[in-house]
Parts: sequence; C-alpha cells; structure tokens
Amino acid sequence: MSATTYAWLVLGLPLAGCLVNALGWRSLPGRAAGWIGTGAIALAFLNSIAALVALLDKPASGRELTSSLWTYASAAGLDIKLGILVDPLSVFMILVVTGVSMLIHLYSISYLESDRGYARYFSYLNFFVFSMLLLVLAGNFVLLIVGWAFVGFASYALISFWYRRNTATKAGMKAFVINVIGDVGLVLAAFFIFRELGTFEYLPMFQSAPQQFSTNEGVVVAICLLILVGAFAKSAQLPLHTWLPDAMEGPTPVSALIHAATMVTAGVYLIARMHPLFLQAPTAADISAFLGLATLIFAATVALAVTDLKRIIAYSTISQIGYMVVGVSIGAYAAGLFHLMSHAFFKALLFMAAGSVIAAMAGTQNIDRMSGFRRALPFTSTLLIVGALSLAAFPGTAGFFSKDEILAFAAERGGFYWILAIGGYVGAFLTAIYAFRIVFRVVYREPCPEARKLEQGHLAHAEPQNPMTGEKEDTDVGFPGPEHQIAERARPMAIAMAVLGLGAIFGGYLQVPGVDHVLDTFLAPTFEDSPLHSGIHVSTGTAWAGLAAGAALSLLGIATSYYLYVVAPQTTERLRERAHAVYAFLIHKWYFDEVYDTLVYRPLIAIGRFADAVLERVVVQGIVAGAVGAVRGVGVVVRGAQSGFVRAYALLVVGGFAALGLYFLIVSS
Amino acid sequence: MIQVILWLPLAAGLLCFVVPRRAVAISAILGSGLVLGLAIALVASFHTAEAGLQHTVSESWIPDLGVRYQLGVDGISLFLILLTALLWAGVTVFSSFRMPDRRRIYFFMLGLGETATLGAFLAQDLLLFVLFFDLMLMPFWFLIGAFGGENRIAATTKMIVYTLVGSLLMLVAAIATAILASDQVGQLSFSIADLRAHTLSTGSQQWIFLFFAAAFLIKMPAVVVHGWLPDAYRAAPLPVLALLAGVLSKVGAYGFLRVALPLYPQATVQYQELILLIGVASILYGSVMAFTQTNVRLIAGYSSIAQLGFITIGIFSLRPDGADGSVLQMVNHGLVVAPIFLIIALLWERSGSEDLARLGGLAMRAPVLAALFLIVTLATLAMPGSANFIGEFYILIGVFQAKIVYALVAVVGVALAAFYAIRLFQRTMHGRLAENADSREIALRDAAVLAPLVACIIALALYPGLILSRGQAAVQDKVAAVVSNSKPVAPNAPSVRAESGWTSYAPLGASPTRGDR
Amino acid sequence: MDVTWYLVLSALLFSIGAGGVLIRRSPLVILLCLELMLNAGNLALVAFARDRGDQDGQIFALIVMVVAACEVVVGLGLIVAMFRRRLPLNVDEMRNLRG
Amino acid sequence: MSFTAPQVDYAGLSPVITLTAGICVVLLAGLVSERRQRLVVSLLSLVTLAAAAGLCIWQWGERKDLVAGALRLDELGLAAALIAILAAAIVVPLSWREQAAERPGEEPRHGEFQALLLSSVLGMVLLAQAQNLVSFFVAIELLSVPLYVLCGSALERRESLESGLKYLIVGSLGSATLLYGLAFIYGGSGSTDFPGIRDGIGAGLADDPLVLIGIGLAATGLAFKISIAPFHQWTPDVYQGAPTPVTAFMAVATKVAAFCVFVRFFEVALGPAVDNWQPALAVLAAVSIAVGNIGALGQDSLKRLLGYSGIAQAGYMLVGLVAASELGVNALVFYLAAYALMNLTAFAVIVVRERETEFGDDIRAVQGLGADRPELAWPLTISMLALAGLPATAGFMGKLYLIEAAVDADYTWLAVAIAIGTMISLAYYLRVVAAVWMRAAAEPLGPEPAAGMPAMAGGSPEANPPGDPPGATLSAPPGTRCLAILIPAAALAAATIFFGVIPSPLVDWASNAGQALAAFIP
Amino acid sequence: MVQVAFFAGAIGAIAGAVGVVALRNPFYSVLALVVHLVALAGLFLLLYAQFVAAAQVVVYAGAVMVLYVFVAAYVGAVEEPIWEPIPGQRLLAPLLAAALFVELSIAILGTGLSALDSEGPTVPLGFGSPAAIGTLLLERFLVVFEAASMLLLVAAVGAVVLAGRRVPSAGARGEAPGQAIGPAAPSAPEPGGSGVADEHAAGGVP
Repeated sequence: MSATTYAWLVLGLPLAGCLVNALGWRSLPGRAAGWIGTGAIALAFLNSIAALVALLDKPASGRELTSSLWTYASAAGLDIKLGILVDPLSVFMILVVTGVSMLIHLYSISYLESDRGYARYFSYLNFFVFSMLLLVLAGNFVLLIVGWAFVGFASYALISFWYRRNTATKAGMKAFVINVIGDVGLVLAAFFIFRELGTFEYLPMFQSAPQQFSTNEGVVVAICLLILVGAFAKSAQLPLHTWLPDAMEGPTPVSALIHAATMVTAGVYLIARMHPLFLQAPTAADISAFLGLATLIFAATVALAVTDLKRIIAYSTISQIGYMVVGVSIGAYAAGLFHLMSHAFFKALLFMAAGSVIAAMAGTQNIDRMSGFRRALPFTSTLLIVGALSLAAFPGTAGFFSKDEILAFAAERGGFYWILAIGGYVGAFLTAIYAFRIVFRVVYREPCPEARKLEQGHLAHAEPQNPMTGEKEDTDVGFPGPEHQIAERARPMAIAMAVLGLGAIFGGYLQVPGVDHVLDTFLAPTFEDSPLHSGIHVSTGTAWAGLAAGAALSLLGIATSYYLYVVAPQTTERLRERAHAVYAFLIHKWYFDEVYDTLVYRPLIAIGRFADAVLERVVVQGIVAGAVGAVRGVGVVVRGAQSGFVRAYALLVVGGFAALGLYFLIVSS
Repeated sequence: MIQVILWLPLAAGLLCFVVPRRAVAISAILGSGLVLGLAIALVASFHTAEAGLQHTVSESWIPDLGVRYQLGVDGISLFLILLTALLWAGVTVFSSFRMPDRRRIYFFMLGLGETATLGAFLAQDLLLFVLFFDLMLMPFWFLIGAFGGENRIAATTKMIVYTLVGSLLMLVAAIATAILASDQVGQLSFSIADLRAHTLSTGSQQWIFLFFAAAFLIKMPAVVVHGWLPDAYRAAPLPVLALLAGVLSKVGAYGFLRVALPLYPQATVQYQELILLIGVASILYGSVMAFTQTNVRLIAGYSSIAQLGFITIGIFSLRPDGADGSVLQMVNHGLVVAPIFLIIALLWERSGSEDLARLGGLAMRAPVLAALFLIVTLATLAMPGSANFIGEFYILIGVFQAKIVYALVAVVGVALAAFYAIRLFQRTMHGRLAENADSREIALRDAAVLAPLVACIIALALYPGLILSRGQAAVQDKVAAVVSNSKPVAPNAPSVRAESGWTSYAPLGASPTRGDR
Repeated sequence: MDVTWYLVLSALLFSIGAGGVLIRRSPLVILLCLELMLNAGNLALVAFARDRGDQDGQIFALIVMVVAACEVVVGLGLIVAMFRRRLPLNVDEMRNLRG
Repeated sequence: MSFTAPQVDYAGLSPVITLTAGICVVLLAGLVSERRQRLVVSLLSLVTLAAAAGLCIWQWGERKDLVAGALRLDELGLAAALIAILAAAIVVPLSWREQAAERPGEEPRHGEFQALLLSSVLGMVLLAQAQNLVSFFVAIELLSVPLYVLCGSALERRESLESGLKYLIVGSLGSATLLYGLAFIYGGSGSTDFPGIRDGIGAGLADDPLVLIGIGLAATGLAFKISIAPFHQWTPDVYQGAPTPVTAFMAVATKVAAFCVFVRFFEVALGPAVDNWQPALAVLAAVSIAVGNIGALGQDSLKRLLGYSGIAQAGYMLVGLVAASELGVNALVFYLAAYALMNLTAFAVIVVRERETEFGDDIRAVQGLGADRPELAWPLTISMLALAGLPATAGFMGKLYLIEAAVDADYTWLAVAIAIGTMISLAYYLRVVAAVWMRAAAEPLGPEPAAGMPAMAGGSPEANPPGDPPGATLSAPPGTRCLAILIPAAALAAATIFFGVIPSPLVDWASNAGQALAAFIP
Repeated sequence: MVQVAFFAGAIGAIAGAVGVVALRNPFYSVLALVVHLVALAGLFLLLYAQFVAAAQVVVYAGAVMVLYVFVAAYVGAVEEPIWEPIPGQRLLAPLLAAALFVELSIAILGTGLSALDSEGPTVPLGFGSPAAIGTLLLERFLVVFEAASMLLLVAAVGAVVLAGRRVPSAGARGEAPGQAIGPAAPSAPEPGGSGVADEHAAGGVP
C-alpha cells in the first residue's frame, strides 16, 4: 500500500471510531467506548508509522504525494477536491497527533470512567483526532479550512462537555467564536489566494507563488496576515489568546490533548505549511515572530501569578507556542516543529499529572490549597517533576534541546532577530520559575488534608462542584463523574503518563546539535525551497553556547523558584503586597478580557440593542406605522367628510364639478 | 411530469374535503409524499449539462392577453422544487401528528401553498410567475391567521399587505415589460424567453427593475423592508413557519435569477451596488438582531434575513461563482431553517416557552434531539465542511472578485453567525434545566421527520457538487445575459464600469505588468 | 334676442337651483330647487333648439318634463312616507347613515 | 305634416319588449294573486328575465341601429344587459323575505317590488343600448327612479327612508347636472345622436369651452351614477340604508349599465375630445381608488364596506375607460362581469346572515362562519378574495386586464395606483375573511335587542309576528329555506374561481364587446 | 318688443327662482316656483317652442305643482331652523353656486359657435308646433316616448309603494293587530306617538 492509502486509513479510523461511539452510545457496555476510541487511534498511529515507512522508501525528491477521493465542489472555475497531501511535514504531524492522542485516549479510559457522558466523550475525542488529521493532511486550502473548523468545533464540544456548567458553556462559546474569527481570516486568505493564484491546491499554489508575487507585495502580505489571524486564533497567540485559559473548563485530558498537545499547535503547522508564502512576505513573518515573542513573555508572566493549576499550565502552553511561532516564522522550521513535538510530550504529561492531582484534591484546582503530595502520590509527583523539568528546559530533557534550537537559530540569523533570542531566554528563565512553582507548591511542603488522607489510603471525595464558581454541580446527569481516578490506582493512566514521561526526557535526542539531526533531515523535502532553511546553518559551537546559556537560565530559574516557594514562601506574599499594581495586572491577565469586553462584546451588544430599540422599532416599524398612519389620516378625512349631511354631499358634487369645469375651461383655452 | 408535480398537491388538498375525517391526514401525506417522489424522479432525469429548460410545457392560456401556460425546469429551479417537495412532505407529516382542529382546511391550505410555490418555481411565463408568486401568500395568510398564536390576525394581515406591496408593483412591472416589448415585436407575449430576446430600453428597465426588486426584497425579506417579519414570525404556527422561512423566502431570490437578471440586464448592472448594499446591510443587521433577541423564533427569523442577504449578494456579484453559490445556498438554507423551526416546536412542547431566558438544559435526556439540533446549528452557521459553507464560500468568492469591499464586510456576518447560532443552541440545550421544562427525548415520529432532513444536510455536506454541477449551466446562462447584454446596449455602460472601479480589482492576468515578472 | 342671453339666463337659473339645493333643508324645497335646475336645462335645450333650428331639443325638453314629474312624484312619496313615520322633515336630521 | 312610421326591428328590440311586457304582467300578477304571490310573481319575473337573457344571447353578434338610431344593438350593450339581467335574477330570490316586499300587517308587495326591479332592468338595457341623448337621459331616469323607490321601500326602517331620500336628492342633482351637460353638448354639436355628435365635435369643436363644459357636466352626472369620487358620497349611506337585495342590485347592475353608457357616450360621441377628458377622468379614477379603499378601512357594516369598496372598484374600472382603447373596453367589460359575480356572491351571503343573526349586516354576523356554516363561508371568502384581486380569481384577471390596458395607454401611473389601492383594500377584505375563519362566532346580543336597534334582525313576518322578541326566530333552521340563495351564491363563487383559472371564455366575450366599438376607438 | 318680453320673462323666472330658494315657508316656495314656470313658458314661446310652452303651463305649472301644493299642505309648513349645522356650508354654498355660474357663463360666452350670437336661423312654419313635435315623437323618438311612458308608470307604482297602503283582503292577515289600532287621521299626527303604532299608520294617496 502506498503512503497515501495509509494516510486515508489514518483519517478514516478515528472517524469510524467516532461514528461507532456516537451511534452506539446507548448499547456500548462499560468501558467499551473508551477502548474502541483508543483502539481506533492506536490503529491510526500504526498506520501513520506505516505511512512514514512508505514515505521513507521513496527518494527524497518524491516525498510529496497527493490523492483525492472525489471532487467536492466544482463549478464556475472553482475546483475543490477532497484531496490530501502526504509529505514529510504532514507525516510528522500525523505521527505526533496520533501518538499523543493515543496516550491521552488511554489515560481517559480510566480518568472519565464514572462520567455519564463516557461514549459521547470518546466520540468527540475521536472526532477531534479525525479533524486534526484532516487539518494536517489536507491537500488544499479549502479542506484545510474544513479541518480547521472541525477542530474548532471539537474543541468547543469538549470544552463545554460538562454542559450543565455555565462557565463551561461560556468558555466553549468564547473558544468557538474566536476560532471562527480565525476561520474567517483563513477564508479571506483563501479568496485572495484564489484570486491571485487561481487555485487552492497546495502544490500548484506553492509553485506559482514565487512567480506571482514580488517580495512584500501588498497582496501577499495581506494573505499572510490573514493566515496569521487564523493561526493565532487557533494557537492562542496575542491578541487572540483569551479563549485558551477559559478552555480549561473541559475535562483535563481534553486540556492535555487539544489545548496543549495538538490543536493549539495547528497554527504553528499552518505557518510552516505556508512558508512559501511567508517567504514572499518577510514583513508578515517578522510580525508573526515578534507577536510570538510578545506572547511568550506575556504568558509566562501571567503564569507566575495565576493560582489555578490548569490555568498555569494553559498560560505555559500559550508561552511555549510562542516559541514555536517564533521558530517557524524566522525559518527555523525543523526547530519549531521539534519543539512542537517535545512540547506535546511534556505538556500532555503535565496535564495528566495535574489531572491526577486534581482528582486527588476531589476537583479543587487552586494550587494555594495543594501541598505535599510527595508521599501521597509518588508516581504522579515523579512524572510531574519530569514534565516540569522538560518544560523548564532542564539540561538533557526534550524541552532543553528543542527550545534552544529555536533561539540559536534566531541568534544565528542576526540583525534584529537577536532580540528574539534574548527575549526567548528571558522567557526561559520565567518558564523555569513557574514550572517549579507548580512542583514546589504541589509536591513539597507540608501535606494538605487531602494528601494526608490519601497517604492513609482514602481518596478525597467531595460533591462535584464548579472549580471556578464553587457552584454545586447538577449531579443528576452525573458529570463530572462523582468518582475520581488517580494515576496510582488506574493502570491506563499510569501507562500513558509513563510513556509520555519517557518522551519528555528522551524526545530531545532526536536532534542534538553536532550529534544528530533526524527531524531536520526528514523534514528537508518540505522546506528545501526555503532559502532560510537551506541558507542558514547554526554552527555546532553557537548551538552549544546557546544550550549552555539555556541550561544556566533554567537552573537559575529553578533555584529562584526554590527560594520563593520553599525556602521563603512568605516572599511571594510580600511581593504581592509591595507590588500590588503589578500583581493585579498579572492576575487579571493583563486585562485582555476586560479590554475585549469593553471594545468588542459590549459595543456589539449595544449595537444590537440599539438596532432593536431604534432601527427596528423606529425605522423599520416606522415605515409601516408611517404608511398606516398616512392611510388612517386620509381615512379620517374621508370618513369625516362622510358626515351624513346630504347637503354636504351635494356640496361636494357641485364642488367636484366646479373643479372639473375649471380644468376643462383651462384646457379649452 | 411537472404538470403532475404542480397540481397534485392541490388535488390532494381538495381531496381532504371529501375523504372521511380520519383519512384527511393520510390523503395529505400521500399527496405530498407522491410529489416528493416525483420531484426526486425529476432530479434523476435531469440532464446536467444543459443550460436551457427541460420538461417544458407550453399551452395557450389567455391568448388575448398574451399569457401562456408555460412551465419548465432548469438547474436553478430543480433543487428548489425538490426542496419544496421535501419540506412540504416533512411539514405535512409533522403536522399530522399534531392534528389541528380544522384539519381539512389546514391541509387544503398546505396543498394550495405547495402548488403555488411550485408554480412560482416552474413558471416560465412572467405573468404566470407573478400569479403564483401572489397566490402563495394566500394560504400562508390563512394558515397563520387561523392556526397561529397571539395577535395572529393583525400579524398575518400585516404580512400579506406588506408583501403584496411589492407583488402588485411587480404585477404592474411585469405587464409593462410585456407591453413595452410588444412595441418592438408587435405581439404581446409574457413568455420569459420571448421577453429576453427583446430587452427594453435602459430607462424603462430601471423602474421596472426597481419594482421587481421591491417585490423580491420584501419577500425575502431584506433589511429595512422586513417590517412584517417579527410579527408574522411570532404569530405563525411553527410548521407553517418552517415553510415560510424555508421555501417562501427563496422565491424572492429565485426571482432575481429567473426574472431580473435576464430581462433587465442593464438595470441590474446599474443597481448592482444598491442591491449589494442592501444585501450586506441585511447580513449585518440580521446577525446583530439575531444575537440580541431572546425569542427563539426571532433568532431564527433574523438569521434568515442574514442568510438571504448572503444569497442576494451572491446573485448580485453578477459572476457565475457567486450566483452558483446562491443557488446552492438557497437549498441549504431551506434545509437548515425548516428543521430549526420544527425543533423549536419540539422545544416548545417540552418547555412551554420560546424565550431563551426560560429555556435551557433540554439536552439532558434528549441526546438525539440535541445531536440533530447541533448538526442543524452547525450547518446554519455555515461551518466549514457543511454545504452551507461551500455555498457561502462560493458566494463570497464571487462578491470578492466583483466588489471586494462588500465581501470584506459580509465576512463579518460569518463570524456573527457563529455567535448567534451557537448561542441559540447553547441557551436552549445546555446549561441548567429550566423551570417547568421537561427534557424528553425526541419521539420516533418526530425523528422520522427530522432525521431525513438532517440526513439531507449531511449528504449535501459531503457532496455539494450535486447541486453546483446541475445549477452551473443555467446560472452561467443568466449571468452571461447580464454581462453580454449590459455592454453593447447600454450607452453608459463604460462609465458604470469606471465608477465601480474603486471597489473592484482587476482580475488575474488583466494587468500587463504581471506577465513581466 | 341673441340665444346667448337665454343661455346665460339658464346658467343663472341653474346656479340658483344648485345653490338652493345646497342651502335649503326642507326636502320639499330641495325638490323644488331640483326642479329649478331641470328647468334651467330645459331652457338651455329649447334655446339651443332655436339656435340650431332643430326640434330635437324641444322633444328633449318635453321628456325632461316627464322625468321631472316622475322624480317629483317619487320624492313626494318619500316625503309623505317620512312624515307618516314622524321623521323630521329636515335633511340635516337624516344622519343615521354616516361615517 | 306627413307621418312615416319608423322602421322597427322587432328582433333587435325583443329583449326590451319582453321586459316591458314582463313588467306589466308581474305588476298585474301582484295585484291579482294573493296567495302564493311570492311564488307566482317570482316565477313570472324569472321567466321574463330568462326570456330577455335568451333574446339577448340570440341577438349576440348583431350590430345595427334600432328605431331611427335611438338605440344601438351591439355586443357592448348586450353584455351589459346580460349582466344586469343576471343581477336581477339573483336578487329575486334574495328579496323573498325582504321587509320591503313583505310588510307586517299588509299585503305582500312582491308584485310591485319585482316590477320595480324589472323596470330598473329595462332602464339598464335601454341605457346600455342608448345612442341618442334623449334616450340616454330617459333610460338613466328609468333606471334610477325605481331604485329611489326601492331604496326607500322598507318603510319601517328609518335608514331605508333616509337612504331613499338621500339617493333621490343627490341622484336628481346628478341627473340635472347630466341634463345640463347633455344640453350643452347638444347645443355645441347640434345633434342628439351619438354619431352626429361625434361628427359635430370632430369638426373642430374638440377644444370648445361650451362642449368641454358640457363634457364636464355630463362626466359629473355619470361619475355620480357609478360612484366615482368626489361624487361618491351617497354610495356608502345608500348602500347601507337600502334593503340588502336592493343594494346588491344597485351595486352591480347600475354600475354596469352606467359604465356601458359612459363608454359609449365618451368614446363614440365624445371620442374626438379624448385628449381633453382623458386626464380628467384619470385623476378621478385615482382619487376614487384612494377614497374608496381608505374609506372602507375599519367599517363594521358589511354593506357600507362594500359601498366603499364599490367606489374603489369603480375607480379601477374607470381606468379601462381612461385607456380609451379597445383593450380598455375589453378590460372594463371583463371587470364588470367579474365584479358582478363577486359582489352578488357577497351580498347573497350577507342577506342570509341578516336573516339568521341579530347583527344585521355588521361584521359580527359573519364571525365564525367558517366553522359553523362553510357553505356560506366559502362563497363569501371567495368573493372577498376576488374583490381583493388575489390570483386564481376573476378579480385578479380583471385587474390584470385593466393594468394591461392602462400601461398600454401610457397610463402606467394609473396602473400603479390600482396596485397601491389593491394593497390598501386587502386590509379590509381580509378583515372580513379573518372574521369568517379566524374568529369565534360573536355572542348574541341577549334576549332583548338594544333600544334603537334597527328592526331588521328578525326573520319573515310569518315566523316573527309582531310582539315576539326577535331572538325567537334566530334559531330557525338554516339551510333549506336559504337554498334558493345558497345555490346561486355557490354557483357565482364557482364562476368567480372558474374565470380566474380559465378566463378565456369571458375574455372572448368581453373582447366581442370591445370590437363593437372598434370603429370608434384608436 | 322681443327684448321687453325677454326681460320680463327673465326677470319673472329669476324672481321665481330666487323666491324658491329664499322663502322660508315651503308653501311660498311652491308658489314662487309656479311663477318661475309660467315665466319660463313665456320664454319658450319666444323661442318658438309653442308646444313645450303649453306643456309647461298645463302639465308642470298645472298638474305637478298641484301635487306640490297638496303635499306642502299635508305635511304642514315647517320653517327651517336658521342654525347651520354643517361647517362651511353657509360660506361655500353661495360661493360654489357663483363659481358654477361663472364657469358656465365663460363657457357660453367663450364658445366659438358664432351662431349663438344671433337670434338663430329662420325657422320654418310649424317649428315647435304640436304636429311637428308629435311627428318627431312617433318617428325618431318612438323609443323615448315609450320609455317615458314606462317611466310614468314606474313613478306611479313607486308612489303607491311609498305612500300608499293596501289593506290585505280578508282572510290573508286581516286580523293583524297593528292595523286595527292604527290612527285613522294621519294628517294630524299626535306628537310623541309610539313608533310601533306608526309603522302601521294608515293614510291615503295624496
């Protein structure tokens, strides 16, 4: 079988899983839905590997394969096929997506065991994987948009999975709407592309782009900026990031899968995929890179302040994606994607560990209330630390190599790209601090009551409640599940975490400066047309220098964190009081939500109200009322004249004749 | 065959007066079901590549007035006929489970309405079209007035008077068209084909076009002239509303394609921007209103305004792609809006309210209902992957290439649609269960109506080409009529093009500088 | 005498009759005023007949007399009927029908 | 002076002769027969009408002058005659229990009632054929005088007398005006025959003030007869006050005959001055459309509503005359026929409801009819929808025809006026339909009717002896007794629909009438 | 001579007309109309319309006016109230009448028919004589003649219907209660009499 066949199977299996779970929701017993879902993804993963193998069989120049099922829509000059593109980039992406997804499915089998929406959950989750695969495998821009929107919808569905929670449904809506804004950006980009290039297919598009566009021509910059709207909306980059922290309303595995490992990195994939266009629009690429930088620092600072465990990780995700965006924007494609992969490993791991901890806390997510799970949750604690180390780019972990490769590339490119490198290192320092803020808060110090109980073998139990509002959950429908699962007791969770833990540590060795460059080589066919890819080589020396700097900053950060949260825990209190303004600024996430609320949402609602009250009532109904009033007015006259006085009638007859006679006299002259 | 399709519903409706009371619904269902079957057969026997009419019927009717009984099908009307038959069958079945008091007259009026609507889609004689166009209103006036809710009589009368404002002006305009054309030919004929062969002078085209446009825009309705909509939508019985929003609103848009473009090409070009402006205004206004309303009917109603705005601008992009998209979107919108109203009926049965504030949480015990609703919602907001998306995509790409500014503004509507559609779904199905609401699963009989409709939505989502490929030849023909006719005849055509230059980009390859690079 | 004189006289009579219809309230007198108008018409007809040397106008005038008589008969019949019903003989009070 | 008997074409005159003879026979029969008077008289009337109609049809296609040019036998006149005869034939059964014909405590007056009706028909037939100023004038009086009597004939009802007197006064004013106008036209053209007048005016008098003022006066008189605004004000009052069958007859037949002579007079005799009178009449038509439609809004009395509606309809029909073309005449005749069908249906239902309920002709009388009496509801609905000009009814076709004529004559603005008028008219026509189908039946007023309530609620005197409360007869079994009304009503409604769907027969018929004037119209 | 006769007739006619309109008592108005009609008859004579003039005096001033006098006497002389209930009527009515006169006069004076400014052509002997009129009536205006006779019949029937009352013959409904109590002398209606009784009031044909 050819690589494309495998790719179709990769697409089809999750869809099949989704449909089976959706249609059989009533009849599937026990954990069957979970196993079906996981099995489908596992098979998809195997097929991805097969696709990889099949692709590697081909010569490097022949590794871009297309295939289409049927013509989706073809009329009036548009020709949209249901086609896929299999090339190293998409194969890399499907490997990461199916791989991580498989583990998260596995984790979910246990984690959501007691949830009443079990089959629905796996159906959604499989649908998400299908969508994500469609996104990365799409062979044309329209199909990309379809996949793009599908993942947006899947994300929405999973965020508001516990649809009895108002916070969850609101968060889902926010995510959906912002994602649609992104879609709109892509749609507009598609229009421009079609107008300029006359096609939506990737390969012809990329081939003709260099001929059609001159560098930094207005149109191509517009296209790229519109693509960036889509990418940033999906990847939660400034200024379209606000939905991601709220998306933590979803079940924790969902956060791990969608809002950390896969979906949010779609923007990175998109920028990488569209690199031939960005090459023609360096301005757009630079804008992207600097927005990425801004995002990574912004998110890191917020992560220092927020207290919700999942939201800390969420801001961390925003921040890390900032790195990737910087990477793919400046031409460090392989590095960016490398970081995408390692981030998928350690971030998914972090979420899983966090899920385990939250379960142990009976649903509480506030880290101020957690402490000392070291002994209560030894396995979870260990893997939490592993994840944090990788996140903090502790020397030797996956995060260490991938992050530094991006920064080294930025430094190598020189010019103002140095700013990116320096900013990236500052971010790395902050990252180390907040990563270990989690660790020191959760794992160390005196055990909290829940931890103490657990040490005695009693898993904490509380009535399910909304972690944001404290509102009691409507348990009538049973979700979130009344029983909690921790990794220590549920084997599937443990296995998934263990595998990810290995990835988080050893994933980095795919690409060690001077030693090997597996990804670089593999991805080369996709990026060989880019002068940045072939032209700029980071020398091993520079790379190692960067690694050294990164290691130093990481250690420094961990140390700082240790000082702040373990040695002198009251320091944070004092800081909070002393720099109250800064703290408020951070805890309110730089007031983005408030600003959007004032600038976008309220005006829209106000416009709506205005339209309802003024335009609708006064103008639209006014037209009606005016016409009716005019008719009524004449009616009053007509009926008033109909006074019942016969002499008045006669008067009108004579008067009417007088007028008529006058007319005739005038005509006669 | 189309004769049978056209008159069968009326015959079935008349039959309702004769058969015993118990068999009334059965006869109505049989009638509409047969029509649906015939409509499917019609689609199956359609020759895709032909631009002209098929299955034509042409009989002398009122020779003294030059009116002929001319029917025909082409790629534009084909699926609208199918849509009509489908929705009518669905609504008939749906209604038969909720048998109204005076069932005979109810089903008779439904049948009459179907005949009138099909007649409007089939008519190839201008006057016949106008006749059916006006006739359509009567049964709906009646259905709303006799079976509707609060304040129904005033609302329905307002609707019919308002809509007839346009229709009667259209009647005058249609007659004027024929009379003025007969001055050229010497023989009075209302046949659209004949009239097309002799287009009028620019001056007469202008006012005639405006009259027609008024009729069509009111019918759709477009913004500013939608004053009848809120009241009528509030009062109408929901199955009837499904038809009103699902099918009747399309007749206006269809009329533009069938009548306005081919017969008044110069005027079409002249008023292109005006209509585009109205269309875009409809999109924005409809969307904004849709997300401020709390009455679910009105949300759906205003969203229809927005959707029809899209359809309008698609047609008035005066490009094949835009118009193709409009044809597709007409069917799509009919397919989604009708289920929405039927679902609203189900929601009402469960909660006794149509206000968002008093709805909520109905998904709990009704996952199938929720799933059906969700699919419909997603299609409504033109989620990529749905046929609605392809429709909007075509429309917007057409407008984009014709008048970019309008496309950019219209795109905002896409984002707003996401907001109000999801809001509608969420506030009804999600959240806490509302007081007095009873989350009940959809009954099998209702599912039997809704599921096929949803299946159609999904099928079209997978293969929108079904409609696009059949429509494109006819659409091409209509648009070409404008493009070819507007240039040589109109003395001021060049200046029109020049005026519109500030919004329109030159197409690819048109500027010589590009080739140099 | 020029025929014009007769015509102007007839116009004057016609106008007086019309004015009478407009101001008088007794149905009886209104009928009289209508007679005035018809007679003005007769005068015009006869004058035109003289002017044309054509007797059609005179025939017309005779017929008008018949017509006038018929109207009078019916009108008086109505007046008598109203009187019997004790309805006020004042057209201004016949205002049940209006609006 | 030698006397030469004029050539009398008895075949051509046969309808007129039949009607005249019929009147005498009916009158006598009314005097002679006391028992079963209603049956005998009605039978005789109907036979007379049927014979006249048959003779009209027999003469269809003939075109010639009768009796030294006093009358013109052609399809236009015959068409109008047929419609008038139809109206009378429908009205005969409608009048059976009318108080005007059956007065409590007195001998029935069916003989007089129907003789008057027939003489009015005679006047109409003559009027429709009149081709001479004198016959024109005498015919119009022969038409009107019986109507004055009939309007006032329900002596018990103050409203009836009021309407009779009002009609008489304003009608005589109109007659006088018309007469004066005819005198001027005669004076100007020097002839009393229409062709002679045409020649006289054609010889350079089309702009003469004398002739034009004559035209203005004549137009006023005629416009009054067909109730064109601003000469319309008698219409609602008289329609409401007169006994309903009389109203029905008046509304339909008068208009038909008057329009017919309007056409003949203006387009044949005054044809050369067309450019002068056309705009004036166009304005009158527009004013009429507006006034009629707006006045009808919110009327509770159905008869009054139909009166105003008649004003508006007259405005529509005047458009056919304004067009001054063969097409216009065709349209006018078509519309007249359709108008007769629609209005007679409506009045038939109103008559039945007047007898059945205590609401008289108030709109409450028809509330809830759809549920209780579908056999009445449908004809009324169809007639209202047809009057409103909704498609698939003869009314729509008629409007279509008129609009076509207007546009053809370059009076597009008038066509638009028709359209706008129709829009407004929907509000009140549909109000009636809404009352029929969408409202519940009105609550009876209670055992004792309110003081001052017109005593028109009860049934026939036989069933309702004086002293009994009117409510006692309300529950009289509907159906059989009204069959003589219901069947014609249903037939008329069916015809309304039939000619809306297959208008060709009526169109051909109407265009025959138009061709009759083809020689005189551009 | 002719002028004198004309002016005499004209003044008589105008005076009669004004009298009709202006006199408050209907009875006097009727008498004024008689004056008017006789004056007109004189004018008709001047216009060579002997037969018409004769008919005017005999039929009109004779028969019709007698009818008027009877009715006026029957209903009694009710003076009209001075108060004018219709706003504007008092102002507009004379104004419109004047306008009417002006318009008609303009038409008459402004016409292009030169013949009007003469006495008219010389007419043959027998113009307007009974013989001539009779011949015309039976030749050209035969239909009109017959129709007029029908009209008279109709008017007679109408008058009977409106004003007459036929007592049903014995046996039909002879014992109808209203008839027995109906007042026999309608010429002196009792004020305030009940409407019900009134409906059955008897009366003779005037």
